[in-house]
Amino acid sequence: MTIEQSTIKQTTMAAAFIATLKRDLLISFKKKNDVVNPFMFFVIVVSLFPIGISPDSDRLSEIAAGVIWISVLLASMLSMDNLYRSDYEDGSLEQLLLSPHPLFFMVLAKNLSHWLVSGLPVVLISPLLAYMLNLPQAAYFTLICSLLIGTPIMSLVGSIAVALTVGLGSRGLILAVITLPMSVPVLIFGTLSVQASLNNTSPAGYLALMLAMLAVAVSLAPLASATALRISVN
Amino acid sequence: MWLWFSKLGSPKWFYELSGRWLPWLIAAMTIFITVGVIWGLLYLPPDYQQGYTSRILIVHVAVAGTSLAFFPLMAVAGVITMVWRMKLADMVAKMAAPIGAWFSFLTLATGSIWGSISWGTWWEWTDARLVTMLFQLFLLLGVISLRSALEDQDKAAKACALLSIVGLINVVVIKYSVEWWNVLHQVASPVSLSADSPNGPQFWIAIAIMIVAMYLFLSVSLILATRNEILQRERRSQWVQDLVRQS
Amino acid sequence: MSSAISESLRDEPNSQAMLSAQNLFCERDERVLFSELNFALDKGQVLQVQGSNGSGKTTLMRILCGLNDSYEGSIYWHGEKIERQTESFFASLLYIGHRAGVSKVLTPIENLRWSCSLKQQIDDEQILSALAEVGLRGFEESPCYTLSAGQQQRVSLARLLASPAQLWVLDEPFTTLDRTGVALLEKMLQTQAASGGAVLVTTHHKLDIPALNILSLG
Amino acid sequence: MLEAIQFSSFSEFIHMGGYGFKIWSVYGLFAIFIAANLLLPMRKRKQILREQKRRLTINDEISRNI
Repeated sequence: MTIEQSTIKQTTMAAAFIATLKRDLLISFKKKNDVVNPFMFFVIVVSLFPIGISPDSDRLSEIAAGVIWISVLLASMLSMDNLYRSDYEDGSLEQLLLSPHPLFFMVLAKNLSHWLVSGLPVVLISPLLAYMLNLPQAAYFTLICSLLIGTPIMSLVGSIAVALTVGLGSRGLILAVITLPMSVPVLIFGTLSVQASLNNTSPAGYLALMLAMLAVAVSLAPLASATALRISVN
Repeated sequence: MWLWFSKLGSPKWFYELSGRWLPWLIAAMTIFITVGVIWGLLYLPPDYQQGYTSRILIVHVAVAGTSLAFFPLMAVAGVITMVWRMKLADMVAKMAAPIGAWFSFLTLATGSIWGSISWGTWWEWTDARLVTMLFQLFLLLGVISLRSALEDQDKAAKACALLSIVGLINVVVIKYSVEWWNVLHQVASPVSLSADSPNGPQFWIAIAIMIVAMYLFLSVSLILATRNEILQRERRSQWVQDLVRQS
Repeated sequence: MSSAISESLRDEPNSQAMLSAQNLFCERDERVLFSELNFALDKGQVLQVQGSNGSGKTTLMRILCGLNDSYEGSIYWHGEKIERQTESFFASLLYIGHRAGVSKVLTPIENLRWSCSLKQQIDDEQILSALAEVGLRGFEESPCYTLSAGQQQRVSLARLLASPAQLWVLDEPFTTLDRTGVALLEKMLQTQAASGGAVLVTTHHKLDIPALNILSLG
Repeated sequence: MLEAIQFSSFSEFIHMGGYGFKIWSVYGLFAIFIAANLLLPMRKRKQILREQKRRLTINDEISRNI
């Protein structure tokens, strides 16, 4: 047996992408805590607001969209920490970096899997919480749409900060300090779109803007995450 | 070749060049600050609308305008660090972040003092500029805390370079989204910090002088800090040791 | 500072050699780890990197497989700089570091399915036979946290068998292995060399391999 | 030059149309800001030089004794 390049059947990029996605989903499925805890955190934080502010349904309906958006933000940041850390600790990240396929797509696969297990469930439960916060019916659809577009942006942007801090022994709150200011634009347009449908104007403009932001994030953020990972593993 | 040049040549070259320039820069800075402050305090006529508060504005606008330079500066230094691995660029970026935080903080402080007179409140969420400045301060603090968290100097240099580039994009996006956000929250918009209100040419000359003064001050403080950083990082090199012996 | 295997490399990259390094220089925390390091590694060779603790063995390994880029000098893969052909270089490289690259929550077979398919197409048969060869028959479906450190190391060794690669870069692969594991790995190194591959390995272990070259650091 | 000064008396200059305290505190902050960013690096420079000089003399002595 001789080892020549021609005898080795290389995987296609798509196959490597799918393998990484499958693996991450499998790990999330096996480590249920990492998935369930951020979700529970989200539900609990949202239910604390009425207690802290006021049970008055009119006031709640005013702040509902903002409360849900900020809680989503915090929950997504919390779940983010696991994105690369265990891979870094067990050495899988090195294997990922040594893949012959562009790291961009491998990072994208990991971000996608992270969003599927942490972003999507939050989006799906949000109508229930919106009901509990007395958000007017007219805004439900917009809220879900804006969350559907906004949560992947947060995953993609947060991934950069996680990648930068993955090698740190004591990350503490540094992740929050870096990520939270970055999510201001998403928060603004997310809440503005809900506000628009509450005012009976069309939220389409904001959602389109958010879609544009998502497009930019998908094309640039994995590049930054990949660079950050190479720096951190260096 | 390039690597060798940037690694060994640059800090020394910068140190010597900046040593020659520093007296002139300090002299120019002193003149501009003195002229600007005296002009502002003594000669600036009270604005018919804003009264004496234009004296605050000249400081505030100059500091604010200068603090906008920090993220572009750090991002450019970051690109140089990542592409050409020039150590000097990283030293400049490292020292720029805290100075930038100072600038942003002073912008916020003077802005809110101005606001307390003109708006009757110390903080106004409807002013896009102050809100943007607040988030710029947060982003700068993020860069600083990332720098202090990473122990490996090389890693810290690259990580902060990347974060500065991402941060620059973010500041720009935040600026536009906050402006948009304000336009749409049709709160009775207070007098903005811009040139809406009629001010005489005296005011604009004062602001121009102060802006030049602040950029000079930025360069002087950045050069001073960078020279310290060079002395520390290059302490093993022969020229720094000679310099220390002579001192 | 360090012994060079092939002094003739100094001027021109050896296009015959599979992997060669020229004038490598690396400094870490203001301490020079190595400078003017030259060596060449050819088909059928095993190169053992030796050196005391902290002499930069791990750093060298990470530099050579492209994980660390804070070095000066040039590294050539088949006579061409590695930066210019990372894809084909990574495709023909297998690296095992201090950390095995094995996720603890996954089973050995799930781990290998992923890590092998980053590089090449592979089916479960190949994975199963590789796992059997490293002595993990019966453990294929148990999560890796139930395995011992040595067994986890064997999972990552199975990767070497399941997906053939021209170059193996192994950083202290013997540390957690028991005696049969050591013998197994030595045999694997020999087979790799005999079949036209090459191995870079750091270890304090005395290797009993005919095609062995030694590079000493520090 | 003197005619152009906007104040007729010193107390009016301090008072600044009732906003004296706020305006002066802006200039005070400004002064502190400038002084801090110039003096702190200068002090640090002295500190660095002193420390490095001490280290160098220790090193020199060690090498002389050898």
